[in-house]
Amino acid sequence: MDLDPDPVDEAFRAEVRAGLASILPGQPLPSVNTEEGFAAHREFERKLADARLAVVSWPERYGGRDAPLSQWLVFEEEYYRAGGPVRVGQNGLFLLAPTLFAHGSEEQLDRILPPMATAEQVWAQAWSEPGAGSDLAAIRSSAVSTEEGWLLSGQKTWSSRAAFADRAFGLFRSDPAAERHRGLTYLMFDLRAPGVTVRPIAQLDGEPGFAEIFLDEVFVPDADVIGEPGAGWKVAMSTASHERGLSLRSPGRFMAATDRLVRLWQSGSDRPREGRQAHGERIAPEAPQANRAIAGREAIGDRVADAWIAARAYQLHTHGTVASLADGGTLGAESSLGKVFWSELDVSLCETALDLLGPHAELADRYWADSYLFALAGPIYAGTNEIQRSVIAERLLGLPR
Amino acid sequence: MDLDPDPVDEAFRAEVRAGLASILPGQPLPSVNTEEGFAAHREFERKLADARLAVVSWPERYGGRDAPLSQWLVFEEEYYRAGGPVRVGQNGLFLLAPTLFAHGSEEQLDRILPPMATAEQVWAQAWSEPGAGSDLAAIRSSAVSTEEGWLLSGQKTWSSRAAFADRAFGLFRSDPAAERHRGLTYLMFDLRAPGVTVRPIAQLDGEPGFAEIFLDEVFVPDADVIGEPGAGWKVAMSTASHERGLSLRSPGRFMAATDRLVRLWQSGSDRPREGRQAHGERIAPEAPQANRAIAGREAIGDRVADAWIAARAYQLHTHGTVASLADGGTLGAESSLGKVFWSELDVSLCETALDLLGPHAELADRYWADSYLFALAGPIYAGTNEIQRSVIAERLLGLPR
Amino acid sequence: MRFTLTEEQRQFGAAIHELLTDADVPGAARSWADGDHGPGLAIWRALAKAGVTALVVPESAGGLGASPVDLVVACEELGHHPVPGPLAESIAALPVLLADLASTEVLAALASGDLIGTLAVPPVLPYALDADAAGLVVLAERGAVSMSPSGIGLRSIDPARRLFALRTGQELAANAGDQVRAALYQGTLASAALLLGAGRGLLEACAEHAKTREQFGRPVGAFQAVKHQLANVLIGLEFARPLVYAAAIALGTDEPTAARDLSAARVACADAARLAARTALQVHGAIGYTRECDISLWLAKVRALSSTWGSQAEHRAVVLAALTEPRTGPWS
Amino acid sequence: MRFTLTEEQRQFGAAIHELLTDADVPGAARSWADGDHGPGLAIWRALAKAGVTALVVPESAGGLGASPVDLVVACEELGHHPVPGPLAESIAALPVLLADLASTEVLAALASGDLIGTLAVPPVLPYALDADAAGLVVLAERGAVSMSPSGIGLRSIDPARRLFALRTGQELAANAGDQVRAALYQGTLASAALLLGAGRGLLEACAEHAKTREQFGRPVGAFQAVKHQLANVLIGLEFARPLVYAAAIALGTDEPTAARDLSAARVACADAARLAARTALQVHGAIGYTRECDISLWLAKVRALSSTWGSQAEHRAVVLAALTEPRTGPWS
Repeated sequence: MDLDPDPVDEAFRAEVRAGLASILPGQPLPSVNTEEGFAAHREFERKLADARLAVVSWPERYGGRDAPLSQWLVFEEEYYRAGGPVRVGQNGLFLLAPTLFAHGSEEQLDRILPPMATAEQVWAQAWSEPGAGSDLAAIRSSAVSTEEGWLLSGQKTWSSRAAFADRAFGLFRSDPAAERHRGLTYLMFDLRAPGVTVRPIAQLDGEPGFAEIFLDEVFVPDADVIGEPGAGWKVAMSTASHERGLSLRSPGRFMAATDRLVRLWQSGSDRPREGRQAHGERIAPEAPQANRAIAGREAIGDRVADAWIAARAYQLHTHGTVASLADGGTLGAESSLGKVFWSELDVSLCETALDLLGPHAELADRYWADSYLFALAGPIYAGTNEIQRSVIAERLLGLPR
Repeated sequence: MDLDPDPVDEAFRAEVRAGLASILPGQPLPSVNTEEGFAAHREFERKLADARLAVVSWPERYGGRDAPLSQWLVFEEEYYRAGGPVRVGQNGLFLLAPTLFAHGSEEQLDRILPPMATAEQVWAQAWSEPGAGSDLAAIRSSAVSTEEGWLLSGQKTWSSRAAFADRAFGLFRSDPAAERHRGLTYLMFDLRAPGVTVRPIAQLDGEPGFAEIFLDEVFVPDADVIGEPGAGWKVAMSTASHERGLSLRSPGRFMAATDRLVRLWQSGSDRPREGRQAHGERIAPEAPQANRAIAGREAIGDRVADAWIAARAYQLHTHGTVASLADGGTLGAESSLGKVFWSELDVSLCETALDLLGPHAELADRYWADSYLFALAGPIYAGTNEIQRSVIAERLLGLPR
Repeated sequence: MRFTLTEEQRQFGAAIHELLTDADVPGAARSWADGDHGPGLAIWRALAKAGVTALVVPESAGGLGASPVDLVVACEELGHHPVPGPLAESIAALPVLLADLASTEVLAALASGDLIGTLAVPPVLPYALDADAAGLVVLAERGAVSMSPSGIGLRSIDPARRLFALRTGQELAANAGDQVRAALYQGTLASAALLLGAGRGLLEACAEHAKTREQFGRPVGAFQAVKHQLANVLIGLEFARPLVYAAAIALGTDEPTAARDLSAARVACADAARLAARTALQVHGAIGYTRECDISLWLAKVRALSSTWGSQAEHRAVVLAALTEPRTGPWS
Repeated sequence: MRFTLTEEQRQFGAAIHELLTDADVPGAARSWADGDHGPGLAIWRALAKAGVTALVVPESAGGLGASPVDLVVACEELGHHPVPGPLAESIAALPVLLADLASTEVLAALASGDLIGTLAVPPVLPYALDADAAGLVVLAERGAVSMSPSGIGLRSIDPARRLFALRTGQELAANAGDQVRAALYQGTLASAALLLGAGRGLLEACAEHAKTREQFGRPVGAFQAVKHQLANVLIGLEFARPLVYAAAIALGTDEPTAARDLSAARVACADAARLAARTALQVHGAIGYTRECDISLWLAKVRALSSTWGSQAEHRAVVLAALTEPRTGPWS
């Protein structure tokens, strides 16, 4: 049992660091939730793909490097350390792609992955419906089988990235007689197809980070069904585990944020240390004097320590998961542990930073205010933490349903 | 709206203070959960009754002073401030007596209250059963009606004080065909009657603070039924509200404990300030240097402040309740708010003190270690805090059952 | 001792509640966020008619000279609904600050609601709230009080708040440290009551949502996890409220414990409101994360307000200091 | 990097678990509390046979010279069951403290389990645990190490712990500050793993109770409030464990971050164990408040252990200091 960095991983780290340094924008990109910002993020993803850094863990033929999980974590650490922009393609990269690798056909992989890697096609997720949030099995949007394929109708909501994305994926009820988890089919569709109406929804920060999608007999060919028709729930659950677990929140994000929190605590500024330039962030770091006026800040020190301890625990836990997966283990209900842990850690470290900033905390468009609003969504999406806790109790502790 | 002390109440306070000073023992009494200690506490109660301080809010004819609620709070403040001993008669004084005032007959009041006030008769409660804890309505112990009275059979448990008390009260199923809340009768019985077996149970601190009571056709006359036979649930609930609310945990207790916590934080000792002698406590105060060695204690300051704020909030909230009761209000589900609040406050302030004491915290037979063990029971008894939260949500917020 | 509101005070609170229930406060708050102060100012006028803006202004200057308890009654409702604008500044802090420094006309205009004021007191209050909606913008710095030309507006995470860093302007007083501190105390009291009200608004919205929103075939409010979270919110609010009234009494009678009581009230109200906000988001789920949902009107406001008029750390430090070294206060 | 136990280490842990499952540890802990060390000492002998007491003793002195990771594997099980006696002292701290100070015979006796040791290191560790059951009682104070006559026993809130304040005795070394610190680190690591194991024992007892105890016509484990509380306990334990292993690795390879990692692990393990204890009591209800119930064996132990080998406040301060001023450690 050791924590010694693997020389090959470290060589990879150096390459990632150099690669990122050469392509990261000198200025923060405009918000991904504006048309201009979306385009800028898409353009950045293309550069990332050109540097073969977009999807390091994918097979080479789809634009990846066949990198092991450990190197994917290295990439993530470096990406957050350098302050890289939000990954505009994250729904595709971290939710749809793992599903395709598990359940997609060769033809689907070949057709869908390459333009996903380059962000030529950006994907939105279309899970929830007005009546199906935590209770995802209550889905009512329908997929009616026709001779040529399927006709999708109904309403999806809380679709992240849908305001500007190209395509979307989600579950539809293909057997109207079946109930709940049965009779659902996993389908992909074009957000610009006839019959699709997208209505952006303003998030807490005022930006259309997600949208409603209205579908009125939207045609989808059979080729865009993933897995067997009617088996959509099973297919989707493999994605859900990824969404909760490793892929959506790699430890690099929290180590970078905690590093910043420690600097804020220590010096009253969270500007990067000399020699490290924060790239691609939308937001200027806090002013050096910002927290100097906060009386009683000493008492916040414990929370800074706790944030670091939790981030480090999450990182180490992930190292353990990587080792277990390398030994042939699988990621099941355990991913619910991580989901609750990282989402609460995220909120708590942002709150600690805001408390350190005192009356400056409420200024919008700053790193911590933005991070806080973003973090608030964590305990809700990808299955609320209440749902996760029930999963943990029932599947890991064996408590009765 | 004001917080001005009432001159009459303050005159009463002076009298209480003087009265307590003259009767409080110079040395801590032995534990109430030993035979010797029980007797010593009973003896102290007699002195308290002689000074007409045992039951200040009761009518004079039963040994009280007809004091208003505000003066009862003054009494409690002074009692805890002076470090008075545990009230050995508390089950009778704070649970049974309010029930008798509400539902008892004149004959019962005359017969039961005077010896209760002098602790000539000490009462145990007999609510729970092995199968009926949180779910009190699952009571199975039976009361069978006979020509002369009732025969009680079954098993009660977690009966506080039962190891040494004289009598007990509780609910029994008098109608075997009725279910849950129906068909229960509120009865009093003699713990030394034929057919009663008491088995003391060792608490966490090793002392028999409660006991199991086995009943085998124990005879009880009709005169010892409170309220109507079969209406026991309704009768008991009025007591339950008292148990949760004001009477069992008056704010004086927490203000005194918080005062002590502040001294511990400030000086490393919680010895009483000059001029105040702690009477009747079993436990010596902590040594003056005890917390000096604890590095990082600064960070505990916030928790000390929070403890004081919470204790003060509880005190003020109680003043509000007193005013509302004086205006003809009643104490209903609101008492559940207080139950959760004081029980969590109690644990949290003890934990803060123990953390300040560092490696000395675990020494047994000290004020804070004892208080902590005692406080741990708070979130459990008188209806677990989970039960209380459900009551709050359903009755005060109107959420569906 | 009678620690309960008078019947008159209850009626005053109920009247404000009714007034604001009839007005479209959520709509006015959204317009305010979009830069249209019209509907919000109409609500301010209605509140002025009800006496809210005159509460703290001395009777000699056309005000009501009411007690801080009355201010708390009003502010809980203003937070409860939630009214946009520089409330703590205009109706609480400025009337105290300017009582001896400004002309009777200015005070009378504040009382009548014809004049809305705001202020900054760096470093405690580095920005003046909504200076673009105010006719009177005051800067108090190192004891000096001046009328300020309003500067550039900065966005807050609460879209209905705009923040302005001020420059010194026409001086009103050079050495007004005591008045500045008194103004900060009064504003802090108002902020505590506003937070308490916001927490109540959030809790009521949650209870309503939990009764009607169904998942897994039953109202979400039937789930124990939701019940217990909302019960904790109610407990937080119910035990914070008496602290605010006690602080108001202490401030009104100039008790030596006033600073301690005020900080205790602010800590408890802000904690209770924060818990209400976190819980509201969790109980609502994704819908709560949108501007369309009314709870968004409170969510960011709670975060913003709970770090102004002193931070939680600052107020806890005041309580601790007062307990161990009596007779110290914040900003003294 | 391979951050996972070897198959050998897993088997070692499983073997100890099996050994302790077959032994009546709860009975031995109760006897220990009653002053009868017999059954507990029998378990210690069985553990010695399995190699537990020899882990930290150098090979040159008849020990196994095992890595701190192995120590963690063992201690998690010792806490899990929960074995009485001066575990962190005798199997972790003393072998490190005495490696250069004591004779090979003494070390070999510690390794074989023939000798049980305990120590006090005021002010961090003011009392020697269970000196009445130990053949070797050591006092380390201001760098000086001496064999001590054991003093008067004091009761702990954990009835299976007896505490002894020591007096200086026959001196072993006058200037052994480095060894004392190293011993404290090793003992702290063991205490973290013991706490982790205790948390696991509590959680398992809770899950078992929640599946079988019925109230309101169903198992209490079917209630969401119980489920969610126990889920939080599992989360706390699962994310504390990797911190302990990381600390063990850092200590074993003498990393400059060892002090930080150790304190981080102790903070997380003690917090997780405390949460487990509080939750266990709540889930069990009144039965959990009795000596008869096995959870009582862990409840007070968690409270006691989490304030020895450094308090939570102390360890958090170490982490914070290490993050802001690298290269500082506790007790340096």
